Amino acid sequence: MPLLDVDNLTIAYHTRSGPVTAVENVSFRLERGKFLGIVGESGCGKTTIGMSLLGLLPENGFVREGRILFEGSDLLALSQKELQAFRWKKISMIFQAAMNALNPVHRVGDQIIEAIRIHNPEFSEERIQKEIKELYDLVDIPEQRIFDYPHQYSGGMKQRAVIAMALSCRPDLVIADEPTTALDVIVQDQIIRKIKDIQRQRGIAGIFISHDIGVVAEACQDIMVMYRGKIVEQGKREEVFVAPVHPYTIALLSSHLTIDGVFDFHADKPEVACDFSPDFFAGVCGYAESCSRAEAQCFTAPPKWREITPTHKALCRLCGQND
Amino acid sequence: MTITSNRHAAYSMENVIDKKTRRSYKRQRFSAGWSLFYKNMVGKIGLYLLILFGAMALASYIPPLVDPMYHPMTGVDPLISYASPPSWRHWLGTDNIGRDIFSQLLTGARVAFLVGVSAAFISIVLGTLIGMIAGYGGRIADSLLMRFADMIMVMPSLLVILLLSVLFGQLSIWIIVILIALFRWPAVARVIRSQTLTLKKRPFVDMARVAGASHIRIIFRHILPNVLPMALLYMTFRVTSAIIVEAALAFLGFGDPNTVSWGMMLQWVWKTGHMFQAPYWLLPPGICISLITLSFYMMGRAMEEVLDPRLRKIQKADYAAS
Amino acid sequence: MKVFFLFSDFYRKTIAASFLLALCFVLASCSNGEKDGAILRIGMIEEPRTLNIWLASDANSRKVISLIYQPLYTYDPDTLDLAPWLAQSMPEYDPETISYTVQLRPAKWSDGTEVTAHDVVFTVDLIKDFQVPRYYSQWQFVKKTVAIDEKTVRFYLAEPRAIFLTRTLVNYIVPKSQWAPIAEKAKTMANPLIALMNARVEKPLGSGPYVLAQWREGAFLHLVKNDHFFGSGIEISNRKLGPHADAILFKIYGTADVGVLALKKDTIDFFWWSIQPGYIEDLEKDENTKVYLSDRSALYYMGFNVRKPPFSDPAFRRAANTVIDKNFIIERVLQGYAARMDSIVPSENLFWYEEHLPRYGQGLSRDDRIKKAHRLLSENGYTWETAPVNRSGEVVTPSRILLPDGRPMDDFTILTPPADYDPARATCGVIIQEWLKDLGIPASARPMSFGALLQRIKDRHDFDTFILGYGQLALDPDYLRSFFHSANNRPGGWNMSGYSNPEFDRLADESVQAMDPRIRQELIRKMQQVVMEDVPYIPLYNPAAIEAVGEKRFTGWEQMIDGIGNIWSICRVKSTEADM
Amino acid sequence: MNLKSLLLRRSIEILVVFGIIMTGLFLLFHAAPGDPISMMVDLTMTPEDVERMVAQLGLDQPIWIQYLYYIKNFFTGNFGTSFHYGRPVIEIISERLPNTILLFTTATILAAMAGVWLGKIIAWYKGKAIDTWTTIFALVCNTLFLPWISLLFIWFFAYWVGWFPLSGMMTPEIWVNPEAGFFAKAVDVLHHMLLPLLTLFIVNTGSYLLIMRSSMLETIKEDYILTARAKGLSEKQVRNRHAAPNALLPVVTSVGLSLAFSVNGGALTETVFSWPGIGRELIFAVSNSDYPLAMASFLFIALVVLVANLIVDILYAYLDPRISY
Repeated sequence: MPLLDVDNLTIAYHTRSGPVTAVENVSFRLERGKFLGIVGESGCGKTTIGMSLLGLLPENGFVREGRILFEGSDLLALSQKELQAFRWKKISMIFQAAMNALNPVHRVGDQIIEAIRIHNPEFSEERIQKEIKELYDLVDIPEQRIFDYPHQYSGGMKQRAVIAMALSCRPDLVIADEPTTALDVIVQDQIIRKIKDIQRQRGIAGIFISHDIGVVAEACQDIMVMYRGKIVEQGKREEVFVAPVHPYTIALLSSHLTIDGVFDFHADKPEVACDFSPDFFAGVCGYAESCSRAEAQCFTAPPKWREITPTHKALCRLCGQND
Repeated sequence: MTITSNRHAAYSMENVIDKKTRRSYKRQRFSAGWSLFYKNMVGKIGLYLLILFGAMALASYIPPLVDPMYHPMTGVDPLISYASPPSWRHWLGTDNIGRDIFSQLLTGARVAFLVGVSAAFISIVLGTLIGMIAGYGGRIADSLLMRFADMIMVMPSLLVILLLSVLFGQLSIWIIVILIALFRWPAVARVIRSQTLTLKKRPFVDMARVAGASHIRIIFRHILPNVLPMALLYMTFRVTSAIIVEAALAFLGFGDPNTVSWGMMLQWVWKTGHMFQAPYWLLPPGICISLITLSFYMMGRAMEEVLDPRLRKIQKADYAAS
Repeated sequence: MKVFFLFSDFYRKTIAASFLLALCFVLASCSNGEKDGAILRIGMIEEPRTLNIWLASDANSRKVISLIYQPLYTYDPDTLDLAPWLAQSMPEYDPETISYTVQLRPAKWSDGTEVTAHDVVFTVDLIKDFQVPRYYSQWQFVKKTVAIDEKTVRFYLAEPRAIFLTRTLVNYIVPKSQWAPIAEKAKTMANPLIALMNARVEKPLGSGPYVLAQWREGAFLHLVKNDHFFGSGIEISNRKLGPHADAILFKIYGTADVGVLALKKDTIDFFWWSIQPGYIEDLEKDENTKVYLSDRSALYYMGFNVRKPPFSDPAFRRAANTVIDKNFIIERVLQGYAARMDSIVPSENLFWYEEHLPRYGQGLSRDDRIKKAHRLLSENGYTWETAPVNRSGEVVTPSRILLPDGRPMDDFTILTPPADYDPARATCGVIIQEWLKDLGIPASARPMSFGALLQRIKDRHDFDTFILGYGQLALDPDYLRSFFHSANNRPGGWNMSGYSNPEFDRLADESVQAMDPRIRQELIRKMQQVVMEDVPYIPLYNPAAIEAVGEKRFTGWEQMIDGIGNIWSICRVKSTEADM
Repeated sequence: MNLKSLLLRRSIEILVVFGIIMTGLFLLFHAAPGDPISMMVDLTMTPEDVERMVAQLGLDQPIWIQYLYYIKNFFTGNFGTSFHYGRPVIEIISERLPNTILLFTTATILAAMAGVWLGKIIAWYKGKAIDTWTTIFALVCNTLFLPWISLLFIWFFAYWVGWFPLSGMMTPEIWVNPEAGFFAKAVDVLHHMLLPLLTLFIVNTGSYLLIMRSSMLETIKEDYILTARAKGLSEKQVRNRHAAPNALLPVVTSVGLSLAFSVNGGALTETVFSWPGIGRELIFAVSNSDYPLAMASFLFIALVVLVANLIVDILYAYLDPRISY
């Protein structure tokens, strides 16, 4: 049984001009101890997915259809109370802007202790102290800074504190939503290494949400590329990065500089299969307007899933001209 | 997209977009704002109340034309020389010397509008100017003006005006209006200043400066139109406080004796000993003062929600994390 | 964690606690219901300014002081003649030495010491030494005061004065034992008078029915019965005196409304304040309260600054008098609880009042009054572009009046006390302004705080017209002389109008010396004719004193001129419970 | 910035502002029509008295020397003698000021606490009927014309229902009773205070509620609220521990700014309820042209507002660690 099984998830928002779909027919699975990366430009719905996993959609958002199974139980069926007990204990989150993720009027340590205490009411005071020291140790923040206020921390420290907070209840899954966006490159690198270390040490699973393909590439085994609420390509890291199929992925990759240089996915490009899955999507391809390779059919007929390998698929009806 | 940021965009592209589109855009923006305003229950109640008071103010010209005895100040019923309860002849009764309370009430609406709107207008003009100068002018002007504003803000305006009236004698209604305005601008200035500070950093201001526009031109042509909605919003709040201060002054007996304002009416009912005997005389002016301030306040709050993009985001709230 | 604290428990506890406290008070209030039947509770609108008799000039201070200090003579409630009070009998006059001899009653100060002739001498000398305002003018013609023996005092006058009996002898006598040290100390100060007037007298020593026990500033005064009061049990002017209540509580209410509510709620027995006519109906409906309407000796009038044109023109003033509808003011502004005045002397003061006076606009309709005033003005050279009365004899809205020299009249003000001080006078100002506008006279009413008003009118003579009043006009009309004698036309003098008429001056001077009441009556009546012909003051009305009492606990109020709040009432009201 | 230096800076600022207010009052006094002497002079004074007083007050000196006299008199507590009471002004002020502080601070604190508490809860129901109606109710409370509603309250609660005394601060019967102990007297004063307190409370709570509600609505959009929710905190915990303390900060600021306005209301309430406070004394002094008393009352009211502002600043610093740490 996979740790997380998202099936055909569709999320929409109420707006003044009617409901607007933000995430459409998204399905994926995540095994224990694995890291999944979701890549896409801002507004593509990747954060919405993260939020839906915690049951924290904004007040005007709602799940239209689909299921979210965590260890086999349906998250969407949980009551408010069950959901509260579930959050952080099972799935925790590292938020986008660590600057704002910490409450400015409370001491950082207190904010972390708060989470531990809620989910482990049986813990003694010493036990909690021990836990928090361990956590700070893990994220390399000196112990004497535990009970400082957030404004006394540097940006990187705040981010590490947020990570410590996310790990405080030993969750099975950590969602990291743009954990490094606001930081400078050096600190970014440190943070990502830290995350990788911790993953290795604690063996937790993770979902890594970023618009920065380089960051994702570094941390994750599986990659999902999203465009306008839909997954356009998903597969193993090597598959997606080495042999991208969807024109959007290609565009994304070719525009990105890694620390080692431009992604070099043309080098040893494997044969790409052209098997279309039978299920069709309603509506035409959202990328067609911007796609450099769009053909007439792209503007009239809906796109199709193409299975390149059992683990690698893309939502595009173009075939055989992906170079 | 929010209305405010659209607005900045619209003005920054001043020369790019032709006038026609701009006008239609403005109209669209207005109607969007209007529908939002109208959906707001608070705003709607406020608007209806305000229309009611506006109608009262306009109607105040009618009674003296019907019969001179309905003149709010000088007209008395030849047959009634005491406070009388409502009747067909006097819908809300008469005061102790036989004047018609209903026509006084209508005139009170006129005075309230006059006092409220003119005092608010003056304080808005002052506040906007000072706020823009402080925000645009830079550090010295800014800190001087804002310290000054803070100082005025801690002054209890009603008591200061009372003190002035003891020093200078009875104040006329216009002096009262001006004094109220002089004590009510700082809050406006603060808001306008902070708006100006953000506007100053926007590219269109830089563009205008590069293009050689003078400071005055930048302030009036580029900054003013953008802070105007906020100033208008604050005007509604200023109206309420002006009306309250005038009413309180009149109630305490320091109002202009030649004006029939609601505060004046309360003062009459109080000082002539009819307070607890003539509810038909005591209740209407008090209710009117409370309601007119309420209506302006409600309008202001509704406008605030229309204008403030951050508040607007929260629309339908089915809370409890759906 | 401090903020957590602020937000959780603390809140709930505070709110719960305040709620409990509130409940506690409500319960407490119920148990406070029991009342001591022997305390007379009197409501006052304002606190006394001071209990220093020399500083006290306001009505509230004088109310309290009148219960503590006592005069030699007071007015009989029925006849308003002098009645011996601290004095044993009427004074004996010796025309040769121009002296009066007064015999004192056996009376004691509240500390048990005897009231002696030396106290009287001390009082008079103190007033004369310090030239105490308000009192000095009444004693300055007393040349010498001598204590013949412990209980006999003789006053030597410099010249015969009519007011000695009617005004001078009703002044209070203060104890030498308490005031002599204060006076001695004051004399050493830079300004003895100010020192005297600002001296604090914590426990004034008096000879009246009550003495001060406690004054809680801003809240109440507590007076207890003076066991040494000379009047207890004796009969003066056919009235047996008490006092019967053990103590008096003066409660301060701030506004008349609340005072009246307190009366209706039976938290006070008497509201010592002339209330507005608006309350009468309601109080009469209540079976526990009773309203007393009493005549007053008062004068409310409009005055002109006759130093200035066009107010210097008698014709102008007569026209103004003509156009003012006094009946309207009385009927509407005062709800009928006032008497019309056509002279400076109230018509109730039968002995001195002159009946044959010009009546100006009395009995005329509005149009007729305007026509009459218009005629008066036209005859004296005033013109209009549009006259108030057109060719066909109809009354129309006039243009601004042109003075005899052809210039349009400047705007001018009618100064009145502010509405919170006296709504009737403030309203009169506005109404009169409108009537004057019917003649094209550009008046505007301007309320002004009382002190500033008096200062402008009395001290600086910087005014056009004003409306003022004397709430307690002495019964003796000597005030005519103060108001209109040209010698008093000086800054601070009582001739505020600046009226000057040699004939009047002559009559006034004669009247001072006239010891024969008949002759004096003749002179006073002539003075009224002269004044009312020139109308420097337009007398408007003499309001009634409207007072209310709660009948539940105390009865036996003594009604006399100026109402029931007088020493006789205080000495005679009886607790209803004591009767049972 | 640490708390100490902030306090020091604000104190200096307040001193400067107070100095400016004093100077302004002095100038006003001199700009008023009529010479200042005639304003200070009691009607009972003789010309010689006036001369002596002129010398004593230094009114015959050049204006800047007069100003120095004025400052000196202020700091030596010499405000002259009240025309009306014939007593030193400072005596009257020292009697009245504690009463005002008692009523005003109690009302402000209670109203702020209740308003904040209600606003906090109501914000959580944004958009629901309860929110709309509470908001409208708060708006109505907030805009009620204070003297008018006070009078209605007196009539209803004190007269008709009879729960409270009509006005004033003490029941004389209790205070003159030698058996009444301290507790009875304290209860009596509090009992008198209740109705004015209730009036001020109702009117002020509305505005605090509205400010808190808006502030909460702003705050719950912050990221740390999302964090708190994600941590598995219950809605109540999120609201009370995370949203409210932050939302409170702007409320504290606006309480400080609105103090002056509530002082107006306080003076009106004192007047209608005959509460022997300094605001009523000022209005009273103005009615009676008692210039020395009016000026001194005003200065003290201004001082109270300024000190209250300082306290608000301290409270703000205490609540916001960004300032105090």
